[in-house]
Amino acid sequence: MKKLEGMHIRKLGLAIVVLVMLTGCSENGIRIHNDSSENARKAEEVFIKDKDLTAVVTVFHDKDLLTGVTLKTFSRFKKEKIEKELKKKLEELYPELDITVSADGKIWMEANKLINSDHEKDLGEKIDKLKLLLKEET
Amino acid sequence: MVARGLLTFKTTPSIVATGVTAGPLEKKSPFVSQFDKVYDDERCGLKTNEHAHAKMIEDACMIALSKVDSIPSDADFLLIGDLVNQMTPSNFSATTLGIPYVGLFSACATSVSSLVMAALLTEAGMSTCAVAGAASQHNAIERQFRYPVEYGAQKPETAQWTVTAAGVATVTPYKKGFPSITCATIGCATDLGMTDPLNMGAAMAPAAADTLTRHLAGHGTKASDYDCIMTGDLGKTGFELYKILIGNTGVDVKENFRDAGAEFYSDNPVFLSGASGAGCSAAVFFTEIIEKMKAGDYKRVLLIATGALLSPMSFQQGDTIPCIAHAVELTMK
Amino acid sequence: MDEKKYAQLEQQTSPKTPLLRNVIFAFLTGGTICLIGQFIALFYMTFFDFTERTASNPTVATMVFFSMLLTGFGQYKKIGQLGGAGSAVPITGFGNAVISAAIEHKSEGYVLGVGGNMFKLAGAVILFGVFSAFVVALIKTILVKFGVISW
Amino acid sequence: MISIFITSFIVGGLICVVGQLLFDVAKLTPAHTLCILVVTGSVLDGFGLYEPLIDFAGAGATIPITSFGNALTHGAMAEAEKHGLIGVLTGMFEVTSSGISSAILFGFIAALIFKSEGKI
Repeated sequence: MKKLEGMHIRKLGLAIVVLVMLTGCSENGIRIHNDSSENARKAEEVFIKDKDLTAVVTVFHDKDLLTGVTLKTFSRFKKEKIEKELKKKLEELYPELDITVSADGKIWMEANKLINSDHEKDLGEKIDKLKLLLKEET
Repeated sequence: MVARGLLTFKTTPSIVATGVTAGPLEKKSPFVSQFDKVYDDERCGLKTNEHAHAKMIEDACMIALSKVDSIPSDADFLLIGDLVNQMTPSNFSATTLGIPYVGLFSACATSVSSLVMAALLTEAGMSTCAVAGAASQHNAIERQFRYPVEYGAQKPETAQWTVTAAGVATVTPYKKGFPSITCATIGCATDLGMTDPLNMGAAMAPAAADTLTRHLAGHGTKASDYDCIMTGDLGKTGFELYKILIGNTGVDVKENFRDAGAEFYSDNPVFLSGASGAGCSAAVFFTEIIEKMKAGDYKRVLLIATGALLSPMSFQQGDTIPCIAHAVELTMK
Repeated sequence: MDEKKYAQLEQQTSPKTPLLRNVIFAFLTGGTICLIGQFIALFYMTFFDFTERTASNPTVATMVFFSMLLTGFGQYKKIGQLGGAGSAVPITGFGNAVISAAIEHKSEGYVLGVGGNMFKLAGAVILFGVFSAFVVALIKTILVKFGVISW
Repeated sequence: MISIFITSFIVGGLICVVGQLLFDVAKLTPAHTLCILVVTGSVLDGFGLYEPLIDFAGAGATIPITSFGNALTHGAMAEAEKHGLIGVLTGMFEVTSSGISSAILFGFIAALIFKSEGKI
């Protein structure tokens, strides 16, 4: 019985994850987590102005700035261009920081997870791992 | 008098027994109750499709012989054919049976061409007991002529389903109370430029129409003289075309026209245009027709087996499909 | 009756290809297969370290695995009859072509049969894929060299 | 992100519709159709149009066989970008497709465990 229950819970968990992904992704919003000395307001303004974005998750940590964005459906065609432009804008605002911008769903998911979890100690490590992931070619 | 391709048998050799075996899918056929043996496994419990094919022929021959209380060593000739490369299944069954053997290939028209050869040998006094027939096995034929069996290609409505069946007949000199072969017409290969191997009915219809016209003119008969004029495996599409072609020549197309391919799986839509394969005409001719003749329903019938003489190579090289049709007339005296 | 007249008669008599029905079923079948692929990609992204871009490799492999099961249990040909190009064009159709040939030629042994005939149907796709990739890359490289376009 | 499921369904479906039209209108065999689609994918990538389509439609663009042409061309061009003309050649020998390797692997496994059956 217990085994069965466990399976049900796992299945339910999976279903919830999928549901959250489906619904959560479509909500507009900007989430910013800042534990560095930089001012996050400037970035927020850039995000608000950009009409291609539907949601943004940004993590400021030490020398890293990780930004995951989701795009409007038809803006996805220009995904690479949008990523580059956004990165440029942020680089102008924060010349000190190592900036990573991605419209990849994985980064968006992981950045959300980073904010949700309160473990701040290995934040840097996790960001580095994501940067590595992005560099991988198919 | 010699007429081109027309044969008349004065001694009227008789079909004294038939043997028909079929695969598991043929249980869907309305003729299944008349088949002598239906396997539950399409490979008949053997390793390959080709072995099963040979086994089916062997069993059909044994059944056709046992019905006249004979064994293979009593038979004088074995005249059979199939569609696999170089007719290996027929060859292997001939090895097992040990009857003097000639392999015949007229594609799906082999059922009639072998019957005609058997009648000729009997007429000439060279044979007292000849076994003639044809067979096909779905998996073995499909993989050779089209795609692997499990390949998911979309077939059009004109496509036909190769049957798994073997039908053979034992031909002896005239015996009272059995259907006898009175005359026959050897067809000419006809090619009206059809190239679609998934619409073989359309390719074969002109050959069938041509042979029927020649038979009627050559032997001085009318279509209405026959209780049944059955074609081999034109399928629903080909049968329609054939009836139009025949109608154009001024022959009255009535209900005595039947097609074994179109009727083999009745109206089951999964089989699309109907059945095809050498075993299709053989299985229906040697059950439905012979039974009806013995029962007295049919007195005089004309069987026209049709065959598409293509190979996978000729199709890939972009050639057209030449077709053949042979006709044989049976009467019940 | 000559060939042309007969071809005409054949066109009139043979049942027409139900084009609209075929197109709709191809769209639905193909769309569904791709949708399943998207869910699998999401699965790999959520539970493993794959990005949207890198998830496509395991997704394709998983789809071919499903294709193997469906082909082996004799279901893929039914989907193929229903969906037409909808089941042939996705990578599962490529898998089906390879796998069905492999199963079919098992009777000739694993080396000559399976090995020799596996790409009987799908080999052409690989040939033209590789060759066109070569030609396209070559042309583009030359054009870039002469400064006509940039990467 | 829910929209990627919709776009993948529609784009994947439309690519298959192109295939169906090649079957039914142009009367091509499946093998010819697939070859044309693969070459199309490869040429589209040459113009840099296929990657945006993947960004737009996800699996709707990576699952159809066109992505196979795209993957091969992309690999060859990536090498060419690094090493110039010789890169086209070396790139050709490096490119792989998970579609081919998985089809080979699963094809062989299938041959080990399954038998073909002519059932309906």
